[in-house]
Amino acid sequence: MNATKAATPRRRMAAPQAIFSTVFKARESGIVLALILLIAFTATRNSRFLSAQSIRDILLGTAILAVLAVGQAIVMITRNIDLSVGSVLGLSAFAVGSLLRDNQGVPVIVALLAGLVLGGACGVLNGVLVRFGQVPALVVTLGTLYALRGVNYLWAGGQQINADRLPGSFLDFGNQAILGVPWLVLIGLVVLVVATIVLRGYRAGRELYAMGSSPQAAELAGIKVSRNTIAAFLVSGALAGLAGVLFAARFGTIDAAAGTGYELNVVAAAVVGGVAVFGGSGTVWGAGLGALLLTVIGSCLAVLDINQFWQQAIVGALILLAIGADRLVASRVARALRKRDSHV
Amino acid sequence: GGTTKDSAGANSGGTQSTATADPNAAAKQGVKMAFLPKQLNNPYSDIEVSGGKTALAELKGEYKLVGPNDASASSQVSYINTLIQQQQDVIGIAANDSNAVCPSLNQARGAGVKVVAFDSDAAKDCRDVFVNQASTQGIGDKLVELASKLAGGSGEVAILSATPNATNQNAWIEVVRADLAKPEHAGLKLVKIAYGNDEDQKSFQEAQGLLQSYPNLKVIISPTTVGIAAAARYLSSSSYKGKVALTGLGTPNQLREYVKNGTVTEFALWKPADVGYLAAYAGVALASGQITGAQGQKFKAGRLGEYTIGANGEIVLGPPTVFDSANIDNFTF
Amino acid sequence: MSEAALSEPALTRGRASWAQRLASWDTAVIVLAVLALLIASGAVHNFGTSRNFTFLLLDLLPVALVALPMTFVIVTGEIDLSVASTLGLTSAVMGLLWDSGLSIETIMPLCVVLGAVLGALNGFFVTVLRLPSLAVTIGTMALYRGLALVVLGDQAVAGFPRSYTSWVTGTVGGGVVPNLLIPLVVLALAFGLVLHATPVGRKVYAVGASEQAARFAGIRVRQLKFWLYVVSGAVAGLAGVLWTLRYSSARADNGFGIELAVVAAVLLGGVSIFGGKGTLPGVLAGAVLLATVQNALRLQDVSSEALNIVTGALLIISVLLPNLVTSARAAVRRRRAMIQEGKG
Amino acid sequence: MMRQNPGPAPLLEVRDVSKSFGAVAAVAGVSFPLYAGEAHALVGENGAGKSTIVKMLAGVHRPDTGTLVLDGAPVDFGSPAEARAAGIAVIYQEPTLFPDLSVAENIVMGRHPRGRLGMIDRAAVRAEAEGLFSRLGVRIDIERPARGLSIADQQIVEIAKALGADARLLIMDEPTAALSLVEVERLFTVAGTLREEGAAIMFISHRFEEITALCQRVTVMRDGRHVSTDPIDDLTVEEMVRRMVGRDLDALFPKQEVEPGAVVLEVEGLARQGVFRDISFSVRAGEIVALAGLVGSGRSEVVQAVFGVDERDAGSVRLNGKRLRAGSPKAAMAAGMALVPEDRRQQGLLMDLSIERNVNLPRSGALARLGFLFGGGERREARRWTERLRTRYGRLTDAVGTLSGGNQQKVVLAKWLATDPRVLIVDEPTRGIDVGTKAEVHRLMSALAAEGVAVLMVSSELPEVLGMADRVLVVREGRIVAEIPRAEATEDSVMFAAMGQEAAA
Ligand SMILES: Nc1ncnc2c1ncn2[C@@H]1O[C@H](COP(=O)(O)OP(=O)(O)OP(=O)(O)O)[C@@H](O)[C@H]1O
Ligand SMILES: Nc1ncnc2c1ncn2[C@@H]1O[C@H](COP(=O)(O)OP(=O)(O)OP(=O)(O)O)[C@@H](O)[C@H]1O
Ligand SMILES: [Mg+2]
Ligand SMILES: [Mg+2]
Repeated sequence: MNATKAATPRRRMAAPQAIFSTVFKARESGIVLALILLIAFTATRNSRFLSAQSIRDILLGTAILAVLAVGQAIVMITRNIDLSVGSVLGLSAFAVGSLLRDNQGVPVIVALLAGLVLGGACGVLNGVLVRFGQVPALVVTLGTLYALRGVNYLWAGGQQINADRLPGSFLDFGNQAILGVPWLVLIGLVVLVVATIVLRGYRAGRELYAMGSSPQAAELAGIKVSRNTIAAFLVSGALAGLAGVLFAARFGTIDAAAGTGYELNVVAAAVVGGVAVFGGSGTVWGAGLGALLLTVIGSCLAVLDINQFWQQAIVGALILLAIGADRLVASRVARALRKRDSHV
Repeated sequence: GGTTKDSAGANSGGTQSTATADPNAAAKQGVKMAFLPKQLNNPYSDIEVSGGKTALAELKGEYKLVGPNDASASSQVSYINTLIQQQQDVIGIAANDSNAVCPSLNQARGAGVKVVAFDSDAAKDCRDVFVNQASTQGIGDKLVELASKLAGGSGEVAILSATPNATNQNAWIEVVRADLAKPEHAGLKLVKIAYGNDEDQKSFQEAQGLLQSYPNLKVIISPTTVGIAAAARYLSSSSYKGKVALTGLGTPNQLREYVKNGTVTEFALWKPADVGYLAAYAGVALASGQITGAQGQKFKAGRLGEYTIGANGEIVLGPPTVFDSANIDNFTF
Repeated sequence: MSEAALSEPALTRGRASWAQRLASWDTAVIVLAVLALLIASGAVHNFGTSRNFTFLLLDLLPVALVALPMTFVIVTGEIDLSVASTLGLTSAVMGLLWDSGLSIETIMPLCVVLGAVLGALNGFFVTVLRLPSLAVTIGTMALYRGLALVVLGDQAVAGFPRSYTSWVTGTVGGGVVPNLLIPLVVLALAFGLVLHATPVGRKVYAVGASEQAARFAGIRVRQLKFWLYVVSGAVAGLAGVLWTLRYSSARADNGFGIELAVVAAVLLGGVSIFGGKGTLPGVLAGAVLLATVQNALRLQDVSSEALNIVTGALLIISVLLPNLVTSARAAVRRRRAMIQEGKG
Repeated sequence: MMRQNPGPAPLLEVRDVSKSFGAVAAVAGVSFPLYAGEAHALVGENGAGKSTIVKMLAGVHRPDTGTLVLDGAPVDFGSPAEARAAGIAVIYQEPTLFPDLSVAENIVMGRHPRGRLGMIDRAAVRAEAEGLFSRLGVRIDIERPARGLSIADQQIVEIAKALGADARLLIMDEPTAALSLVEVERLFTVAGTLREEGAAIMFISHRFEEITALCQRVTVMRDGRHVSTDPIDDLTVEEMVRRMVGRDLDALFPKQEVEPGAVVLEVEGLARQGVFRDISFSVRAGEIVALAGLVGSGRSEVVQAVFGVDERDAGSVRLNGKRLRAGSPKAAMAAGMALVPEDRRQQGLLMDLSIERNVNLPRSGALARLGFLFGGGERREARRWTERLRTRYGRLTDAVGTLSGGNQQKVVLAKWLATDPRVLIVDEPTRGIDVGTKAEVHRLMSALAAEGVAVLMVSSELPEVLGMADRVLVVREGRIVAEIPRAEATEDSVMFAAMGQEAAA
């Protein structure tokens, strides 16, 4: 009887799904806007910026960062973080590099798999330490950041694998395109799409969000937190390994320092892309966009012939600008929501 | 305090260059010399110090290699301190910052350790001698000469350097600037100096940037081995190959492929190994009291022959070698 | 108390029996640090000398100094990755001002103020615009480092007054104790008292434990955080001044990358990255432990790559260990209970 | 019917289980059966060990000793997942939602209905959530994220979650603490049907009328030990209470008559976009004023705005005639106002910090000597207040999170009473508190009133409202719709106002 009445007050908070979907559109729209403005501005200053060559260069650059950012996003969604990606990338790049140098015959696909496996192993190590050692992810991955880099130095020492030592097929893979789409970009897109589908459409994906949103509740809900955590780190590691192979293919020169300091770009890409640092929300698309934005910023500065010394400062300012805009959009939508609540 | 138990040279008060040298003193054996390059695992400096190793083997000295993985002055200082504690006889250092390393280097000399700067100098009041791969002027002139040849006397030129703070590169670039200002190079226009921070990837992207921003670019000069290799690789894979020329300082091994495929026609470099080799001989000469670093003093440097210390305790290795498709296969470093 | 399993919080968080105090993270680190010092002095040739002690402290100083306010920031659940760049920018500006002929006595306070201003900018983004501090400070890390390059470009300013540079590297009355130990000790005491024995300290922990609950208890959360960032910046500025004087060289790239070392020390010291837990003595012990191990290993001619590995491993193990101990104790207790039950 | 002679073997049997945390023996040698088709009540004071039993049945804790027997076979749940798989659904005492996920997703988490390619079938998810809510007769926007739901709405989502699992054993740990009559009625109807369908139900509450209304069998616990298990009809409420508390209890609502003094708190035209508007009232010294109303009517927001934790769009708050700065709890506290919030986990306590720290938080400034907090001052204060509220804990350095629900609530009360306020605002002050303590709290409140404190109480428990309040302000849809003096306040008059005219028709 009066139950329905009991509910009446609550009707005012009923927010039609429409609003929320717009929220999610809005989440990324901030970055997209920034991106468009930046490109437009640069293009007007230097038409060559939109030349096929330059676009190709940007996309190739983005592909590697995006692959890393996707992995990072997945880990961050579970309220963890993976700072070791830079070192994993370096390790995998060198491993695959020396593999190919020593046996020229190895097909590209094998190289890719090797990278995935090696990276995955590192990821599992992180995951196990985080989950079963109950060591905060930041500590673990900061540790493996140092340790894996050290391993890489020990192994690689001063040697540098130069392009002339790598099989041509592999280097072609780094630069050539299929149906106009460079291989690297293609791989980046595949990773992005698959990750999106899994995170949005599959139980495993949703459970990751749940874990990040409330670890305790996740345990109580009977979610296999251990399995998922380790899986998340595995994916992040594997993708970092994959990125290592792409790195090797693209740059052709690999030494022990490859990928040093990448972790911060990757985290920045994910965060700029709207992935919540403390878990539970964010999309890999956002992370991908973040990666694109950072890369574009980089090459814009090079193209715009900005004073070398100003470049880094501008990068920082633009990052702040991007997250600022993102937050602005979000809060505006939230306010709209509350108003919406009031007059039903 | 650091006792100097087994550095006899030092006992004769030879720590300051004011002390008198004895050119005929016998070269001491068992001299402990440690090399502290800008950064470990950098292919170039590895070759350099390898020369030092050979030399110390010839001189029956003890060779040691230490160093940070990042090319920063502060981490070099930590290593200098460590070497002081370990009571080395000689430190061979390629300074990341000529001033920042000074206080500790002087502490070392106070403890009777000889200091040989090589490759990149430390402030002259805190080292005994500096082994210079080639006179700054010489390198600058050589770079301009190559560039002007490739540009056919006129056109836009850009420089792809190492880090903005790199002592050497900046010195050379100054010379290049000065030369270009001269009337005979009026046709050449320096449009941009980009910095690849001696990171392969950054250099790669900077090369991209240069080619996009300067349609009429004729020549890229990259006075750093990392930069020239990255630029060569980008050129050879891009549509600019053959249109834009590339020269600078690089090792034959890095560039062999690109010389052969025509991306690069000419580039220069001294023999890095010889830098370390000479530094080692200078170090032992110091430790043995044959020299003190004063101008005009002479000492023998094994297969390189005799060297004379120039102004400010500078020892110049000699003019750089120019490599091209003709001679490149005679060199493997 | 150490980080606890999500599933049964109480097990580790509950009571502080003696055995468990030992198992507690920060105590463990303090013990480890002392052991490390003793072992090194005994086993490592040339470690025990007074001069080496000075070297050790000089290397330790910047990290320890910056770690003090960083502890506060992290305890409130935020983070400040921009400290190293703040240090760099202050150093650069110091050089500029020195070139412009100002007296060192006016420059030094100015630099500290500059640091505070840079910190305030972080605070503004985090507390007023409510952006995630990780993202913000990644941004300002790039921004400040960039500005440092803008200010000083490729030069390095040297020639600071001998009286100061030699004081910074000197020791009290030519003895063992470096002059720089004095400011460090004073600040450490001050920060320690504030964090552990004043209302402000209580508030800091409260904010870290639950921002909302803190608000309900009348704590001005955002104001508190803002000022913490200001202090963090100011101390980083001071560190910049000391750094410049120690190396008697002002450069744009001074202190590059020490933010990781600082964060490592803080986490190693037992501060929870999620806020609300950790002690200052633990943090200092963490810094000492790292510095000692590195100094000792260098004296042992352990290559810098191996140093990386050790640092990383140390970071993980020192956190892993207490956790293992606690869970082991829990298991024992359970078994004991059963046995008793069996009897009774 | 079936409860006279339940199924031959119990569906699940708790056999002599014990569980201790450090020195605290939370549960010691407890045994009782749970029969299919029967609702079983578990009663006991705060800290008696009820939730601990629940957590063992749910696989959160492993019993130190003893066994759980399911369908005659002993089971050992290593994780909540295993308990779930065995058909046990739990409504925990404290809501455990995923703030970032939509309400619908919260409900199906861990068992999403799946369509082709094993992908989640969104339509099915929505349908399930809608279905459950209509069964419970509530309307919560299922696409809305769980963050920001009022504690009551959270509790409802929890219930829907558990019902959705259609379990053989449904465990409810104080599900009604946050709810008001209407929801409770609905919940009981649904629970009743489940029981008829043969599910076993375990129900925990501190409200006896609910227990007698829903359950057929009751187990009494005291200090972690099992006292008795009987059919509900063999036991009077008085007897139950005596067994719980171990002594007789006096009147539950011992309201002292106080002559109200001058007006202390004056609220005028308070409004907040979308939540409440033109709220005006005043509270005199020595007076207890209740804000009554349906759940979600906006009472908590009102008091939160008065205290200043929420911003307000319009209106003024005066304390002793002095206007309080908007949005500043600090100012309110300085003026002598205290707010015991409704959500102790999120708003009231720092779960990971010690009891001592929590109790002293609002006053750390006052406790400091020369700005420092040395010596046992904090310890002494904390002990004084926790003892005064008969809080059950191991030691003051324990994390508050380890206390039982009720004892946590006592710590929140202690924390604010310690500030000795001139205006005390309490939001659901006795939620989850056992009879004994409830009486204690009520005695405290009226004692405070007698000392001249102005008390403003938000409560969803009608008996409490009627028993304690000098005046009842009824809130509906964010507006004060009626002011009823003590004399005229009755269940009907208050409910009538809270529901609005339609209820009459
Ligand atoms: N995780 C834990 N760590 C330490 N002690 C605990 C823990 N959980 C419960 N306790 C203690 O066990 C005892 C029983 O707690 P429990 O939550 O079962 O009581 P309860 O009957 O549910 O009380 P309430 O009616 O207030 O919910 C309490 O003294 C509590 O402090
Ligand atoms: N933080 C919040 N964000 C959005 N809506 C909220 C928030 N808190 C509460 N609400 C909604 O506002 C309305 C008022 O909530 P409130 O808690 O004040 O109700 P109440 O009258 O206090 O009932 P109870 O206190 O018993 O839950 C409810 O519909 C609730 O769902
Ligand atoms: Mg309970
Ligand atoms: Mg409420």
